[in-house]
Amino acid sequence: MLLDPDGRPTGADPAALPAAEELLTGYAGLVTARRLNEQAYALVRQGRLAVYPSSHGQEACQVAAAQVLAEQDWLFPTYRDTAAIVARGVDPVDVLVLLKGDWHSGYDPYEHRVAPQATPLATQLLHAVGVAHAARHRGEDTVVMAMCGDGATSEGDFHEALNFAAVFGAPVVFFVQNNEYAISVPLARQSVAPSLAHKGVGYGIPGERVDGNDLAALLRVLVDAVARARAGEGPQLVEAHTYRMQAHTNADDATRYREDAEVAAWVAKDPLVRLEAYLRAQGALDDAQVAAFADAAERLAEHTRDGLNRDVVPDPDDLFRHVYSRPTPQLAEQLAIVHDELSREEAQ
Amino acid sequence: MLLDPDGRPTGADPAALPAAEELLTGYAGLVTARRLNEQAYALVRQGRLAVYPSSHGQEACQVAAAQVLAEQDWLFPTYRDTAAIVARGVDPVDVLVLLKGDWHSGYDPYEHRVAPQATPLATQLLHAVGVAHAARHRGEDTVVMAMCGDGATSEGDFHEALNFAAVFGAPVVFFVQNNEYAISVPLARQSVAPSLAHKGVGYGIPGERVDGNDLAALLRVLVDAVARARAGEGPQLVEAHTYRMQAHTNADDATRYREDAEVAAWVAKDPLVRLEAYLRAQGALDDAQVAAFADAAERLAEHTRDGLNRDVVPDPDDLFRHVYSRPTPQLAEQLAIVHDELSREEAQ
Amino acid sequence: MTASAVEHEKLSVAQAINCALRDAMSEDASVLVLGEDVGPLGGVFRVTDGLTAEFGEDRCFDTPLAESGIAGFAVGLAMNGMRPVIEMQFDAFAYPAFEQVVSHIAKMRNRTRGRVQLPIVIRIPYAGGIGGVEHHCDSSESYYAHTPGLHVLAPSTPSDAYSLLRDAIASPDPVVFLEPKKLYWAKDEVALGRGQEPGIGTAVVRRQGTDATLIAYGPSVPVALEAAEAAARDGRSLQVVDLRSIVPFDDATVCAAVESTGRAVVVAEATGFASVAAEIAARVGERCFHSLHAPVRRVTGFDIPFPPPKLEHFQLPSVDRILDAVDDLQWEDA
Amino acid sequence: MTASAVEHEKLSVAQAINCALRDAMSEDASVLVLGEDVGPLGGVFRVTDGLTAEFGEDRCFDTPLAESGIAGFAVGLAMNGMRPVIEMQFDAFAYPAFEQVVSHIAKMRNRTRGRVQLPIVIRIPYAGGIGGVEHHCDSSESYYAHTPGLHVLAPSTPSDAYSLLRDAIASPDPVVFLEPKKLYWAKDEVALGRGQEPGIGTAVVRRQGTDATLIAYGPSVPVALEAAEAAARDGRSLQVVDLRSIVPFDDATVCAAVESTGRAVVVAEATGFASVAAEIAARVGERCFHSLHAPVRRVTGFDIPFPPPKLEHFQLPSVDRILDAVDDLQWEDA
Ligand SMILES: Cc1ncc(C[n+]2csc(CCOP(=O)(O)OP(=O)(O)O)c2C)c(N)n1
Ligand SMILES: Cc1ncc(C[n+]2csc(CCOP(=O)(O)OP(=O)(O)O)c2C)c(N)n1
Ligand SMILES: [Mg+2]
Ligand SMILES: [Mg+2]
Repeated sequence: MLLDPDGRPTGADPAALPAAEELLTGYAGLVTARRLNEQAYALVRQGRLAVYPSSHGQEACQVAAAQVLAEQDWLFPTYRDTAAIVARGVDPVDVLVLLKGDWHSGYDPYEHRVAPQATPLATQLLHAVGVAHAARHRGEDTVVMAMCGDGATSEGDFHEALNFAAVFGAPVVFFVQNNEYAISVPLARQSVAPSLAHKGVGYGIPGERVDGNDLAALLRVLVDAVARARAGEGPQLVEAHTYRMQAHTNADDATRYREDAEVAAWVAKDPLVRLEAYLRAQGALDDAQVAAFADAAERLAEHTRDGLNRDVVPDPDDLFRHVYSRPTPQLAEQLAIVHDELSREEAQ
Repeated sequence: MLLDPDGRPTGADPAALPAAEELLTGYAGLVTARRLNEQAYALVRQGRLAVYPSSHGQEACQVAAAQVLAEQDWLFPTYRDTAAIVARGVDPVDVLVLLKGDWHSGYDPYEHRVAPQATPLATQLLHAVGVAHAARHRGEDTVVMAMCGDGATSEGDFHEALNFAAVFGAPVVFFVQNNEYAISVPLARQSVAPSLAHKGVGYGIPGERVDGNDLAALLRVLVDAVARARAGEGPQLVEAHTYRMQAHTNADDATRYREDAEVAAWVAKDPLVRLEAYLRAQGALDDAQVAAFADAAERLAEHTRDGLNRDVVPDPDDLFRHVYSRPTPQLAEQLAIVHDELSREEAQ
Repeated sequence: MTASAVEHEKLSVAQAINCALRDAMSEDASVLVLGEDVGPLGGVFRVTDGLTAEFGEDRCFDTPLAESGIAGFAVGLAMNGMRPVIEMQFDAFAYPAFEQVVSHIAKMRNRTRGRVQLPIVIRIPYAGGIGGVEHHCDSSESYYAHTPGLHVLAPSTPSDAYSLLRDAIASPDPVVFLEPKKLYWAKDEVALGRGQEPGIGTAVVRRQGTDATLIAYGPSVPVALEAAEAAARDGRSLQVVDLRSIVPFDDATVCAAVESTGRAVVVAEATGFASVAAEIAARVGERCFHSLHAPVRRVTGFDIPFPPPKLEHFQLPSVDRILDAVDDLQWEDA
Repeated sequence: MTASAVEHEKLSVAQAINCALRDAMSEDASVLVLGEDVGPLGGVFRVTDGLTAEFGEDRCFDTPLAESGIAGFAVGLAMNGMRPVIEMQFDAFAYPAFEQVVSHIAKMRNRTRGRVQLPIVIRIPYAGGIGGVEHHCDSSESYYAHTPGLHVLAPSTPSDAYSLLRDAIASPDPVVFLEPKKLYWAKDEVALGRGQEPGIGTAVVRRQGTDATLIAYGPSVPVALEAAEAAARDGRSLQVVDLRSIVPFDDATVCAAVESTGRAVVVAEATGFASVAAEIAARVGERCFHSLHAPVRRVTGFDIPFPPPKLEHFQLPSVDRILDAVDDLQWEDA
């Protein structure tokens, strides 16, 4: 922790505190991320999104994950990491296509070097290692940020990904957002290790634990991890300890498995409040700037709202177009059945 | 290491040296195991076994794994652990049914509490955890010895098994025989961790490394691990560092991936020679006893030979008998096809 | 329980499954329920609601998040006297357990000549129709049905959900129990207690009819019934067979039905290629060849990944697609 | 390469595959070969023999022992410009990779609307006939063929092994390439260079015949040809179709063949229920209904786990079983 919950420097390692400029960028990101989470939740209530797994409370992790990357780097996010993807530069309207239900993924992964959001847990970590290895194979200077949750660390693919990365020395930063829950299952059911960062030991990967609600600490730890990976020191593991303030998704009922008091205790650790207090105390942030950031976030929310309120007419041809590079004869036949069906309907 | 390669006590921890009686039992086991490995290899050459993965050089691990178990305990072996299963009391003729090809498994797992030998790597470790958990659920005093190789530690199931065991506090001893190779792939390609024992850390499981060619050290470490598991201290991880003296199986050609010199260096560390030297030096073993043990081993080899030289007439009905507790109508029909086929053949 | 003592209750499929679990757990202390979120939460579909409270943490509990782990752990539990009922949270999230299911659960009895039996039930909420995003709507029955050693069941009514699950838990053999997600909330009368419905391996004729036979299972049964209803309005009499049990397959009932009408359409949500629907079409073609007036038609999911929510209606067999297939059964020959 | 420049060599299937890998690696630096023991050892069947020596550790290399890892790693390699050819050491050892194959490799192009393509070849030594112990002899093609987004190929000759593998590596789409283990040592002339044999999606008639059509692929093709030879001695003329490509399926060739004879037997080693053989029987039944003089018969593996070595001959489709099925094709009606 570099900043305490009230935004006061802990004094632990003053030199480690990122520059105000960096933190200001981060602050803008937090404001955007928070607003986006709220907007998406509202869109679910309005029936414009099928479901939304919010990162409310985890925004510092989301922003830091993107902020520490260079252009040539890759981000591998999960379903919960909408805010990180947006922080990387992807249009939220495109990101939310998945949850709106128009298509499985809405952005071009190559444009901002962001993989499609992964739902099958921990599977994407292996993809991240492959992307990193291919880059190194060609002598490119690419680092891959591979994200997952605390629950996902229990999957076999987590193990295989860390081990492949270690054995091949791949430049991957495994970034675990430990938000204490996997849907309803608390961390104690996932692991009885001293920490999730300890999971690096068995692969020969350095592991570090960081306060996931302290953007300053996150930036410091992740910048260093990315730098080590880039310098050829192999994969890095970072566990950010944070908390999922809302239910798993809007479809979940968190009161079934946790006390309100537990949630309340984390309100006091809010990443946004903490950073704002610090920046204001430093004189790096004033009311006018706060208003400007809020305004920018509001405009993005509006853009998101507008985009998601636009209805896309579903085209069944899309279903057959991308299964293979060229449709098989079977798919061509099946598409004809759909067309036939539609024309029979019209004829009625 | 408690005994050096020449069988002299290293003096590291004299109190840890097992009693001569225990070591004598172990020695008898080693002689049997070595003879059995030789016999099985000969049976492959004679075409009586399809294949044999020998534990030559790893006999101390094999014997120790069985010797430290109580009657109510379970052993979960792999394809390489024939000698351990025999040390547990199973008739080698029954064990080798798998490799002879008469059936997939030839012994009753409940008789000696030995699971069928697992071929899909690391999968059996999860079964071991389940067996241990069920025992504890009923308040039984059972410990499960779950064996695997160095290569198998890379599989996702290894990870999931250790984690399940840790989270549920299951009384399992995970016993990894690190024989430096997974077929042709050297350990350095499996792991760059400081040791395989370090893999316990990420699960909150104590890990220990032991010289896998030193029966005294193995017994000490495994007895303690079993005791801790039995006492409710949860799962334990033991890595035994040993060496696969022969090719992966008779079908393998080890000269393609390792130097003879490397193998030769391990001859000097032979577990049998080492223990014999120590016991003789202690006056716990004399020529007569050595001859008696060799004789017993020879009789078992003869029994094995005789058993495997007996041809079993394959009965196609067996193929349909055990797929379900009652054959489905489909299987009954299909068996009738086989019978019809056979009678058409006979009629010709 | 005698027939007179049978309780009838109006339950949803989800509630019926919950009841079956509760009743099995009450009757047999070796029945354990485990999986992801099945404990205090009661499962993401609330199917295991209240079981932890009633039977304790030892009998119904959450595991670490690892499906191969859950399946492999269940193998050990079953080897050592338990009857585990495991939940795979959604169809596609059972794939990490595939090796454990195919190489161990399905084969253990056979490889040990019946010495080790594995009374494991693998519950899988499956198939589409609920607007789920990718990986939440797969119809994965063909993978399991193709794997010898597994029983594969797919109920279509609350009563079957209850009864078949009781049978599954009581079976000494492993059972893949497919729960059609879109029917979780469908309510109907359920006769509680064992043996109130036909057992594993038995198909039933859900609707009598004389012109053609619709063969369906799980989520497709209500659609087939709806299609039959619509056809009746047009003067065509369609029979509907509900398989209930995919493995073992009830050839007798299916063949008798098809032979009685001479025409058949197989309806299933899964992609068609090398599927259970293919099997049914092939079997009916082999066994009822001389009774058939027209080729057996299949109305299935297309051979594409399950579509996103806004497009799933194109993929799901619809009443219209079924009726069009029926129309194509060469009636001019009749 | 022009036809005149084509080299013809007598090669085994294993050698032909080795040549295909070597030629593809020479022509395209983005082709990587990886898996368990594919490096210095050259694979347990020596299929990758010499590749590490020739192309270096960077191009052909051993991975840690983890199949999901290999498949998932390959996804990343392919996303980032490589063309990975991965080896699953044996059929049943590909199951740990099932989730990666089904939920990612098969779906990536579709979910990203074609933006991310995955030119991955999954090589799987498969099927029985070599006296292998459990888990070494599965015919797993149906699992893959049922999964949209994958191409599934099964060559039966050295020349097809070479040519189809070259096509598979060149394909922008993922391909499951099934190598019949028992044919690894079968030798024949191979025309090297691309495009010397029909491409992906094309079946070929391996033997002309007029009385009935045998439809087979992979390891069953030589058995079908042997059966045709034996039938010829008895005066019956059997046509043999070799699918080569299971997905995409060559309906045109198969239907033309069956229509020309009016009778069909499908031969495949895999267990029959919900299998590729079921698909073929269903398709032929649907499409050639009015040409068929008898029901389509299937000669497949029984619905049992693959037997131990001493009993595998009961499971494998034999010449006798094929001829008996042919005998049963209701010739009295003809
Ligand atoms: C392989 C797999 N199994 C199960 C699921 C269902 N599921 C979705 S999210 C989730 C919990 C994940 O928890 P965690 O990794 O901590 O991430 P968080 O949701 O807390 O961000 C589960 C079980 C899944 N998506 N994939
Ligand atoms: C899941 C799986 N993948 C691949 C194989 C093929 N295989 C059999 S043994 C072996 C090497 C195992 O090495 P290790 O775990 O070190 O055990 P050892 O053979 O050295 O005793 C491999 C790759 C297998 N049996 N199971
Ligand atoms: Mg979490
Ligand atoms: Mg080894």
